[in-house]
Amino acid sequence: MIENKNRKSAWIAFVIVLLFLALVIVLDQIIKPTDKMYMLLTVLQKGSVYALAAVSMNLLNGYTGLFSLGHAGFMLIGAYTYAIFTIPSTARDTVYQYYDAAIRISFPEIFSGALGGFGTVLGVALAVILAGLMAALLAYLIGLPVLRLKSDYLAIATLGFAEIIRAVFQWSKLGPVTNGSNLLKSFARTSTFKLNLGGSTVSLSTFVPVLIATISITVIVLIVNSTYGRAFKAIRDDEVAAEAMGINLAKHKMISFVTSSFFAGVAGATMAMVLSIAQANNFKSAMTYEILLMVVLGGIGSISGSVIGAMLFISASEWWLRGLDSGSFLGINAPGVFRNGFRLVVFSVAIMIVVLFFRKGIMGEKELPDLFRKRKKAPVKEAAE
Amino acid sequence: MSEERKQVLKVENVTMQFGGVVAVNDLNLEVNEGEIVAIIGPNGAGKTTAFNVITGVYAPTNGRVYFDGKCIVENFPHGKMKKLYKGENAGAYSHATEPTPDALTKMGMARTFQNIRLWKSMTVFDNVLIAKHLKRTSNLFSAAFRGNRKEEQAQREEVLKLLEIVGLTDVKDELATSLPYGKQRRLEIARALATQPKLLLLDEPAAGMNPQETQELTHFIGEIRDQFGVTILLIEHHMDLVMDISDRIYVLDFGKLIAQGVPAEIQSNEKVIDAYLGVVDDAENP
Amino acid sequence: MSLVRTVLPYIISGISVGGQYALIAIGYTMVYGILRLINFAHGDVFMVAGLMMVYLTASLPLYISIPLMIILTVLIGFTIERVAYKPLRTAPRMSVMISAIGVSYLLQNLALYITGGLNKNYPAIPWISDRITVLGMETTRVTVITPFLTILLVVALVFLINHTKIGMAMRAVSVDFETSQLMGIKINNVISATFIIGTFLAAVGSVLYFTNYPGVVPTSGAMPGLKAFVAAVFGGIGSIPGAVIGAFIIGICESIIKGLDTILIVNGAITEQIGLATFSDAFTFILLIVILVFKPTGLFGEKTTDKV
Amino acid sequence: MKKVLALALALIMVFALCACGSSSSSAPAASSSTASSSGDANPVVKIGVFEPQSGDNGAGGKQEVLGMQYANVLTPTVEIGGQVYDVELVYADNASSNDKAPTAAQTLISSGVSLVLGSYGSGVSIAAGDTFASAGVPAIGVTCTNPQVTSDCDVYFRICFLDPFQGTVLANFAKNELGATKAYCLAKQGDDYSGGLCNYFIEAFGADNCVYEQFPEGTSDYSTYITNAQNQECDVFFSPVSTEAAAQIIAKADTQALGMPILAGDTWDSNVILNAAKGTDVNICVTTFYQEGADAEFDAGIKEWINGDATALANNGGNDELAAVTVMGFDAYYVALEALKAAGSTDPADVLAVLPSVTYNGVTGAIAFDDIGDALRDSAFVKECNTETGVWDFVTVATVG
Repeated sequence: MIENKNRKSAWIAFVIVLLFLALVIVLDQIIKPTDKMYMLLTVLQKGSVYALAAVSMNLLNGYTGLFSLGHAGFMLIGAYTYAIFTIPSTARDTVYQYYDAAIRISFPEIFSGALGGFGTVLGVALAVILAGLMAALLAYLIGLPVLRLKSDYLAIATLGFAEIIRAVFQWSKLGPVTNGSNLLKSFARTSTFKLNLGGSTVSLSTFVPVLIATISITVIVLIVNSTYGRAFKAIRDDEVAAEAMGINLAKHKMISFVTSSFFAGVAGATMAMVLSIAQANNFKSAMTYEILLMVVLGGIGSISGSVIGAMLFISASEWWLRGLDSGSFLGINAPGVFRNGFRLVVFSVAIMIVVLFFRKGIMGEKELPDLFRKRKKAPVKEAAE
Repeated sequence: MSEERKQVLKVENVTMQFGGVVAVNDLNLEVNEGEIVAIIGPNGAGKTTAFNVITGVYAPTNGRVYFDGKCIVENFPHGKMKKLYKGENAGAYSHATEPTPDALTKMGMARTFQNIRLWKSMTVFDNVLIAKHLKRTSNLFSAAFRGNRKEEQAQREEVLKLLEIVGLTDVKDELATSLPYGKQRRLEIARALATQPKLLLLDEPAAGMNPQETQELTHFIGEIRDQFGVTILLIEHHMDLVMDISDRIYVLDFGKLIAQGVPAEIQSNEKVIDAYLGVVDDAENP
Repeated sequence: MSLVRTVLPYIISGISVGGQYALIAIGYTMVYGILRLINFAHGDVFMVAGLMMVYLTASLPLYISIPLMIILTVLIGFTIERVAYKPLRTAPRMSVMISAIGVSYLLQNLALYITGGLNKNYPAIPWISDRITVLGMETTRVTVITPFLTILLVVALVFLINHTKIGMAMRAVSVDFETSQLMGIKINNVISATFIIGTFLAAVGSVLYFTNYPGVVPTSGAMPGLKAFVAAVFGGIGSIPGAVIGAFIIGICESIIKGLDTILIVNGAITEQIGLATFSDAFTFILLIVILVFKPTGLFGEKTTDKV
Repeated sequence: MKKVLALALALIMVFALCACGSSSSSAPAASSSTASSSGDANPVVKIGVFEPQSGDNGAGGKQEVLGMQYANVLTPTVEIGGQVYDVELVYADNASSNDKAPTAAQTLISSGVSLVLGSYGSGVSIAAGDTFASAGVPAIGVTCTNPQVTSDCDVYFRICFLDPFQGTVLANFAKNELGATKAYCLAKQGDDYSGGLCNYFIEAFGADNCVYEQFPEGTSDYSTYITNAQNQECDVFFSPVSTEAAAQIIAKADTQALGMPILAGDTWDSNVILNAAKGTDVNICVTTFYQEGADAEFDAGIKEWINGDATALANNGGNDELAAVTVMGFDAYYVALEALKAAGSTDPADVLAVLPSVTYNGVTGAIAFDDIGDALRDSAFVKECNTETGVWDFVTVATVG
């Protein structure tokens, strides 16, 4: 009976997600870059990148209780892997203007040669998956020494690894691969994602990142609700008890770390395609902190919370609160106060209030569907015990 | 008790030393299949340390532990300990196999904790279900994409059955920590049983319970042995409980074994009365 | 050119920056010793100290603005503890660390707002920013003063901890938080005192650091802060001499790595630049990971065991 | 109660910090300002200003904006297709950061600009090129000198010279005028401006005679780089980095007695450098677009305007010494107006169509575009910093034969 109920709600969720994706496609067509409302699409694009990043961080920090601050490093690897393997051969020499490019493989080109438009899609998809795999591989190598460390030591060690990764990617001796510290561009990016359907072009620039995020988050939800997800939560709640109940700590921490990093890599790749550039310098620890604050805002241990947190964070900082930076906000005109940077001040004060007084964030440990479900537990019953 | 019963656990010459403190000194004990064996002793006698060595939390300074006929840990003093320890193998050689608690649980050894360690954010049902995790055959992918639907379903049913037996069915959707103390203890035992152990180790199961609750628990432990056919090793302060249900008792004092035997023998043992029973009140109300 | 002559400038500059890291690192190690909290905001308090100095000297003479800056910095440190950490004393450690990250984010954004995101030039403090010649090298006086001043302050601090009542209370709290509370030690006062000492040293450190490197931007504090924390871990968290030694080692190594290409070329080991300077920041973290993996308690740290 | 107390404390903290800051630089330019003084409702044409207002290049960006603002004050309207339009400058801060640039560009596009001016710093222009291109909004680079800005982007034009040209000019100057045989080149990691310029300098100077190093973002310690240059016995120190870093490099060069001239590109033509170098014994030479005094009338006008506007004065670093980028910003504004006039419409597509053929005779010389959208410029001014008076001395006009 419980199973049936779950299956029913899973179907409802599935339909809602499909409708949402359809809506995104429609919005993609009707809103043009020169429209004011295009900010909505920008927010959706960036928001889905950060939502995925936040959810993948939540898998590690919220569900497994491993406080890792290395997210930006894994996103960097994802972004670079994706970018390097999708730069078209014609653009490669312009991009690597100071180096002689060593990797000259472009997935979309290889597959589009044989399969046409579908091949491009396949190439991009493969590059995204490869991005995740590279991040996961590195996470495995990093995990071997650092996952033995306890809470804050783990945090600082992963933070350190992210910084080391950044330095390695900026090293001029690796220039032929990474283009040194210079930016990578001209690779397959959202603005080039278009479908030709009988003469009319269908823009997919928002749909693609949203789709990648949706699929990835769905997989994370499935993992969290599986027996592995429960094991992660057991480790978070009480490591000693978890170990005593036969859960191999090293193995499960590693699984969680590698999985989380895989999706961080995918998020990095998606970020590259949304921003249309990739540069190591942008993946600083500040990015990790921002993602962490999104997770906290949404509620540590809630997937839908992380999504809401990320979307809220991005729309507030990119869109709604822009006025705080530029003179007038909600009709109040005070250029002396509302000047560059005020938005971020308001924002960080708001976050501190959440951190201090609403420690559970927006969702706590609940998920969105829980809000529609009636609480079964009646107070009477508790009193009876 | 018949002699040819299979030996489940054997502790051989185990010493556990922390710096200069010898917490367990040359302990020998054995537990046979189907028995309920108790370790008693005043506070600080080294009971919990012995437990932790058996369950793989600590590697012993010296000695061997056999479980189910297999040697699970073996160690001889090395490094600094060579000088401190004056046992027969001192300085001879060192060799450590250090099984982790989770590996031992997979081999069939499950435990409860003195200070209850339930997973706080989870329901009663989930607490027990997670203990089934080690029995899974699925990997991350098959589990995520529900390739293990049958196994999962079977495990859920087993958990429901188990909850039925321990009498927690009506509270299965409550948060584990919202239960009253006695039920939390039961839940911990249920969780340990869910791993389908051969040997169940209970660390002071009656700690903090009133006489009536203790009475119920005594009953419960007996029931468990009969229903699950599990061997039980327990540490306890409550004399009533120990004397009622134990087949054999080991008495520790200052890390040393001072007596062993059936309850009647222990009750009349002079050494035990001197070292332990005389201060039983202090031990019970620390 | 002899090896010594080539390497010496880097070592001197490293000792100087090491001393500045040491003053920050003490704040980290003391707070961690007592609260088990990585105070991520500490580096940013250091930056704010620098920024306040910039604004205070704009309208006040130095002999007023330096003490005033130190007092205000200490006040900020104290306030941060009371507002952002005290309410979370019973919360999980992760929450407190998140709060620290939040404070760091807030301070950086406030600085961004106030400065408009522009670089602020640190005022030149007469005498210590004068140019002098040491061992045939041109440098500023602050470079030479820093290590001595650092050691002086550390000796004073160690004296304070070992010979005063508050120092004794600090040591007690760092050994066992709960028991000290039961013994009647006023935990909150001890923690406040820790923060006050930590931020005081960071404020002094900021004067030396920014006199040496006179550009203050909102992110100025982040890297020195992280490095100082690594220094504290390296030396064994909770140990003040450890933190100081760790800081000097990190400062010197970092400086040498920046010049390593040149040192190697001048001495004929390599013929062209290989860009090792890229790893000057990363090296600190490599050091951190090596120490965490092989000796998690640091050089002088005490071993702690988890109770089951 | 506790929460109220905590909140109050938080507020006090904020105020304490704000109070410290209130004496600071006044607000940067507001996000949008209509220069129209007349009350009648002319239709408005929007020109996007895509410049850094914060971050490493914030100071330079602000100076570049000054030129546009001054031009906007002088010529607040434009006649497009027979209709007089008020020109409104719409600002977006790209924060000198490549990852913030595309979003900043998008905000400009969404606010309906007809074309965009900027940016100071090449990286942000390269990063945002794609965003402009996909929206079909033309952009005119003012001082972004990296070749990639226009080479890959159909909608990007620029009115300044390019790094290959500037790098060669500087290398020739170092070799011929300064007699240098070994050069130390310092760039910022991941910065397309300094990295690109160093690259072309090295190409022209000869790679074997150059020591090339890059410092990471957030570097505060430049003394080691000075030591490196000294230890490797270089004759010239080439560091075309941001003015923020420049000020510190100059300070260190002074205290460590660098002993070789410092050479840099157009970004260093700024009063930030003059202030830093004044009273030191550091020898600094730069190449630039404009020599102060070339147009006396213009100089007097803009100085009067800067001195009369507190915000402008603060943005210019507190004095009225003109930066070349300000003058370039001024010219860029008029090029934009020419383009609008020629297009006869405010539609970005129409502006884009006519831009290649737009020409303008500006303060910095004649401006016309070649087929990839770059300015046809073949000369640069070389100036030397007079450390006693704190002004630039004209050295020569350099061209590449």
